[in-house]
Amino acid sequence: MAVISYREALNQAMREEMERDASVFIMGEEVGYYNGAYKVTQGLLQRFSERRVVDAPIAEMGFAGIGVGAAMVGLRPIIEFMTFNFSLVAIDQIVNNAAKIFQMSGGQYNVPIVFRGPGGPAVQVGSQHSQSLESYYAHVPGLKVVMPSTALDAKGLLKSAIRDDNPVVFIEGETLYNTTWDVPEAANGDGDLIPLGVADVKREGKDVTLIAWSKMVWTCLDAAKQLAAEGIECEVVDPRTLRPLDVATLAASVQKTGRCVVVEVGWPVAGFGAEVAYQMQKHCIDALDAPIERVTSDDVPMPYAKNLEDEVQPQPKDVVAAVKRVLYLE
Amino acid sequence: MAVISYREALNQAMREEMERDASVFIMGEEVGYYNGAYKVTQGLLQRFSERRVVDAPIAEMGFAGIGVGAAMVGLRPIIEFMTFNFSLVAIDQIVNNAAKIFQMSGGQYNVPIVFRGPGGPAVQVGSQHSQSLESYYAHVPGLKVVMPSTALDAKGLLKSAIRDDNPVVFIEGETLYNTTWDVPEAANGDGDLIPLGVADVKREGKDVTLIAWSKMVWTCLDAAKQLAAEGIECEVVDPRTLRPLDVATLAASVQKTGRCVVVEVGWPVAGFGAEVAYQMQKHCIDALDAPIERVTSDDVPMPYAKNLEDEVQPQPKDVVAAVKRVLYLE
Amino acid sequence: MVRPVVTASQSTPDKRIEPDAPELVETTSAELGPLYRQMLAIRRMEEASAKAYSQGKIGGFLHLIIGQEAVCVGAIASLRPEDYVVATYREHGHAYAKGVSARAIMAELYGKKTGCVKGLGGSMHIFDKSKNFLGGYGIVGGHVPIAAGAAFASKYRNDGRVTLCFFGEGASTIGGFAEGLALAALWKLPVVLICENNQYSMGTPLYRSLAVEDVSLRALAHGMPRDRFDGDDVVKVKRRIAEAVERARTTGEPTLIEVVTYRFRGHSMSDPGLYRTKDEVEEWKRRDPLGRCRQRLLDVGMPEGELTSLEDDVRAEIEDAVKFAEESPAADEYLPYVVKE
Amino acid sequence: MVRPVVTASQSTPDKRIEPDAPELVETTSAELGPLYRQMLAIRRMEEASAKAYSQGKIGGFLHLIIGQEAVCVGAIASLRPEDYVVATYREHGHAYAKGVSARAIMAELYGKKTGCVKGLGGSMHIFDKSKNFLGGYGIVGGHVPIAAGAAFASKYRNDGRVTLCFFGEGASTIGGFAEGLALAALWKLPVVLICENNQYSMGTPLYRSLAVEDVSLRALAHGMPRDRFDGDDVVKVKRRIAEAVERARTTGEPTLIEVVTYRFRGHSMSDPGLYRTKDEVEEWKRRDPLGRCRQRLLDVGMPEGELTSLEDDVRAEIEDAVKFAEESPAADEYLPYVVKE
Ligand SMILES: Cc1ncc(C[n+]2csc(CCOP(=O)(O)OP(=O)(O)O)c2C)c(N)n1
Ligand SMILES: Cc1ncc(C[n+]2csc(CCOP(=O)(O)OP(=O)(O)O)c2C)c(N)n1
Ligand SMILES: [Mg+2]
Ligand SMILES: [Mg+2]
Repeated sequence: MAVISYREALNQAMREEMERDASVFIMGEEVGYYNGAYKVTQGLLQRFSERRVVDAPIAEMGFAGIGVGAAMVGLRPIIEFMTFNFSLVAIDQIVNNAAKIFQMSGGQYNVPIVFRGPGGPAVQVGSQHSQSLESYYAHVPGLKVVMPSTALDAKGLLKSAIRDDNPVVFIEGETLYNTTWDVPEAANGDGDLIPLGVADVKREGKDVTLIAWSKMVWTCLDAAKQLAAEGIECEVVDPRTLRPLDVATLAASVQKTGRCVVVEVGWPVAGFGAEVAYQMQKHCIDALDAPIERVTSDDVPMPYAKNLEDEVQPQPKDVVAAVKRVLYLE
Repeated sequence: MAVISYREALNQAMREEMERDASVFIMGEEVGYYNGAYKVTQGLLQRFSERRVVDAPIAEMGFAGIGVGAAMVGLRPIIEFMTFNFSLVAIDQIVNNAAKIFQMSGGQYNVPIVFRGPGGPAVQVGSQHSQSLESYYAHVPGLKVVMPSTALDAKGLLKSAIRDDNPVVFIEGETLYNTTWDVPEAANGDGDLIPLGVADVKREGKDVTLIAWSKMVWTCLDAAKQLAAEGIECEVVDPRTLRPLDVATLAASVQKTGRCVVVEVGWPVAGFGAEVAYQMQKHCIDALDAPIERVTSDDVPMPYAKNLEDEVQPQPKDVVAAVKRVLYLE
Repeated sequence: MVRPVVTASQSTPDKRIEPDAPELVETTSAELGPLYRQMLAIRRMEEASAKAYSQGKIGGFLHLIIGQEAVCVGAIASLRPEDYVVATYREHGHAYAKGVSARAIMAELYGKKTGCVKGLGGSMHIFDKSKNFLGGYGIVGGHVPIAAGAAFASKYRNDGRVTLCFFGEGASTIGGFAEGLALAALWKLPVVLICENNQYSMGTPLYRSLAVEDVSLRALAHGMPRDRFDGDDVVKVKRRIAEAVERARTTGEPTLIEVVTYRFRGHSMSDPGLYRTKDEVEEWKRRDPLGRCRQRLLDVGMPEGELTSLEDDVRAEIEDAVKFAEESPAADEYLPYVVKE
Repeated sequence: MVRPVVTASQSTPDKRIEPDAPELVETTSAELGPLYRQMLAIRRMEEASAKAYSQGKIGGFLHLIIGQEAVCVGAIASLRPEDYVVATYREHGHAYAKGVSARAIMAELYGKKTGCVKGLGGSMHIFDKSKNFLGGYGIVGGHVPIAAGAAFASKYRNDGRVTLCFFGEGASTIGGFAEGLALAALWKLPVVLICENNQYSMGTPLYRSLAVEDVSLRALAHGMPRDRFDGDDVVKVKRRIAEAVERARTTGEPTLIEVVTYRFRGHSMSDPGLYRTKDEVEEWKRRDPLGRCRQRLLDVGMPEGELTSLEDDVRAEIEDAVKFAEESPAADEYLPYVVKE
């Protein structure tokens, strides 16, 4: 067992896939000489040279599109957005090109590309730099969307994403890079692969199911610990991949516990949590002992001041309160 | 009573607001000399001159941003996207600027702007030109989102949108322009205003509530007619404004009927219908006699061939089937 | 309302290729014959699709390239089969010139299973991997970075391929074009960006959409070679673009080329084109690249009989394509093409 | 790794203003004194915020403008109060120069209720409507169209106002800039686009992000006047930008101006700036616009004593601003600023 950080896990995943497959390259702002704005690509330029680790000017639409074109003719680009906030200037390339070319070409051209980078709220960077856009990507047929919460998942899922023959939007938790997790020494280079589309039970419990991804998994684990002290056992289920969503694993847990709280750090209206809640009500209506609750950030652009920023985002206490509501404990 | 088309209704709304307020102007591709790609701005250039009806080059990000800047200093721009498919290259201006400037400026600068144009599937134009992006805009705090289904609503809501002090995303049904509806002669220029955020019951019924907006209202009315022949009375409720959503009116109907089908032409995953379904389960759980059903387009990019295109989109028969499912009739 | 367009450009000490002398470019019937054949086939194919459209057999948007055939044919004639082409929604001609069969194109327009993309893409999205035709795209400017990406891959692999990217002058104001241009220049990607300046962006004449009528000037700010010429003469187009292709192939340097041309029809089938005077259209029709090419063929010695049989051959090919499209089965599946399993 | 940047630009027969003679621009202490005062206040304010940041009193990203003060101060000195300014995330200096108080800025950085945007925006989003400061923006290039929009409104109303828009050289590759530029040129909007070329975009030196080092060349392709000069001398900046402001005010014509400058600190407080050699930074520090300005003031006859009292005055102003920020109540509401009721 090795303990590695989420950042190292991502770095290893890219490094190992680049060793394995000469068609994999990385492109993005500051990924090379600067070693990445968040140091996720640390050391890759030295290892793989400028040819495969490409510092791009500020032109997200342009370099996202370059990735799509290169992928069509057989390369396997990893496009880093410095943060996913900046993916909005490139979203047309993702939604209208990357996601649709396989269909528009009648199955002739597939687009094996990974768009990755940090997403979700950061700390005190204001509303333009602090938002969760996963529901945008999860909405689009033709894409896969991955949001790992732990170092182990980050590594195994990023490797699978790079090997996937389709465009994958891989959103890293901007505040998770320093978190650590046990990662088993893999028997071989593929031993640590985690397939896309498979949820993971991060904590077992019998009383209520908490469904959360990325940073909110940690918030739920915190809340679960507090609740355990009161004798309430939460099951924390992490879909890991939002699209395709592993409805079966999620529903199995809800069927077992009869209660469900969906926790997300994004905005509430038409957030991905609405989809999860809908799927759970649809598949588990007979098992549900209470309406599904959602805990989300407030329906506001992110304020700058730290106190307000904390107030806006779901905290363990908000999860605890929601759990008590679905248990009719208050 | 006058019978006017949806297209005329929109045209009248803009004309009347431009007469009323010299700070209102229109900008977009082909809105002037060409009278609009869909002829919605017919005659406005002649009436108001090039100063107020501005033909823009193909630069959506640029002219959307120009609208935002002009709105900050007190003009009231109406930005036409030739279709909302092209809003994806401008979405950063809408999400990161228009929606957030009021907040980022601590309430100093509001942005009274309307982004309008046709959205939703058109006919046989392929996947890049045929998609429903309302859930993207409805997701964002700071925006209002309007999707009228009838000429009457189109006129009254567009006038309200133009007068609103906030950014409004106003998505017209691309296939509704020729539809007609009775429009009462207004007592005065404001008599036909319809406030944003108020749903409308398009058909009364006691057995099941159909919630739908834009073109799908018509699909539901068709289905309701067929079902009426079988003795099933559907209530068709049109939120008209997706954000803010009139949950009270929707929930009142569901509470009355005990059954709910949400019908949308967009993609299923994290579509706005998921949000509606969540709200209805939350507010009406005790009244619900069956799980909420959603009818959506298939989870695919829109194909070109007419037969496939029809197969992909919700048809009255799909609504009929869903209604029967929530009535446990099959 | 319409200002003359082909003017002497600003002369600048940049890498612009000097305008050629007014004389005709030398050619032979061996060179010109196949080019004429392609142009004629495209013209006939476009006419046949217009007819089918008005009969309701083709739906959606149909953008015809009639009048501009010399550009795609001349340009693509300078390529090797392994080179890539990326185009817009007005791409039937480009696809045909790159080797996509009239049958596959026509069946696609009809929305048939036998179409080159199985009826899923339609007029705006013709793709053919076997011909390295990377597709037609509907979002203005969005395909320029894709073309740069194919060129990036060629540079990455050092495979000597060149990518041609076509777009209209109306695309020159959008960010996708600007970013693709900037990146191609910075990284020296082997791509030739070809602006088909047909002087209208839908109903908007270029003097209302561009501050400067010379689109090729954009290259200046990026230290990129550029060229600009009129596109009536298919041989000239071929020669001039071949220079840029050669430069891309040997040095990796991209070029921005503007070819001034004119579309004879409306923007798409649903556009009556009321924004242009009849006189203007007629004047351009007198310079019809197809007519000029035919005359030239006779001038360089192709016997009248050979020409007629070539024309019969084209007619048969297009008739066959229409028949094939008509008789093909309807498109019938879409699910397998959402994600690749 | 770093190539020299201020080179003679390509000479082109366009509307470029010729480089000025090497002599100093004439000035008086009456003109220069207030400019120096502003520059100094900005320097001290930035230093104070750096200190507070390292004490954990300011969070998030903090981008300092130390080294570049002559640009914002000189440029904005050419404006009238009713003119608009639009800036990036590196905008404290621009805000101050436009009249926003150090108190309001510092309290905002502290996330306090008394900040100019009530603690909602922070360092990257300073706004002040009463000063016509249209804000600092965090998405590179996205604010350029906004500036064009304010200028559009001035043209619409014929109110004679001019808008200044600031951005870095790194922004010159993004679509938002390209589109804003194209529309400003086409519609002749009274905006002056000022590229603060500090030669780095985060850690990337410009020769790795731009194919051509002269950003002002972009204007060429749009027939737009342009200018390019180094920004060490605040009076020169003021004079040269005043020409463009005057042109915008009287003819409506926009101008693209590139001012070559240098930031002494990292990109933001979290950037150690390892991509530059110490020598390079030291060399630029010898040209510190603040030091030059102070020397110049003495040269043009400001008595040493007057200068010292001005400096004391600035120190007191910034100390007061810090105290004000420290003692202000925390930000406490956000809901009223989502939509305007
Ligand atoms: C981003 C975007 N905006 C608008 C449109 C609608 N549109 C399609 S073609 C066109 C005109 C394009 O003109 P030009 O680039 O000159 O090409 P041409 O059609 O003349 O070949 C417009 C505005 C679009 N497809 N994409
Ligand atoms: C669209 C976008 N992409 C990336 C970023 C991240 N980013 C912030 S500042 C910056 C560098 C900008 O350099 P430049 O324009 O030269 O301005 P400077 O910081 O030097 O003043 C980058 C890449 C961003 N804010 N927006
Ligand atoms: Mg054109
Ligand atoms: Mg810079």
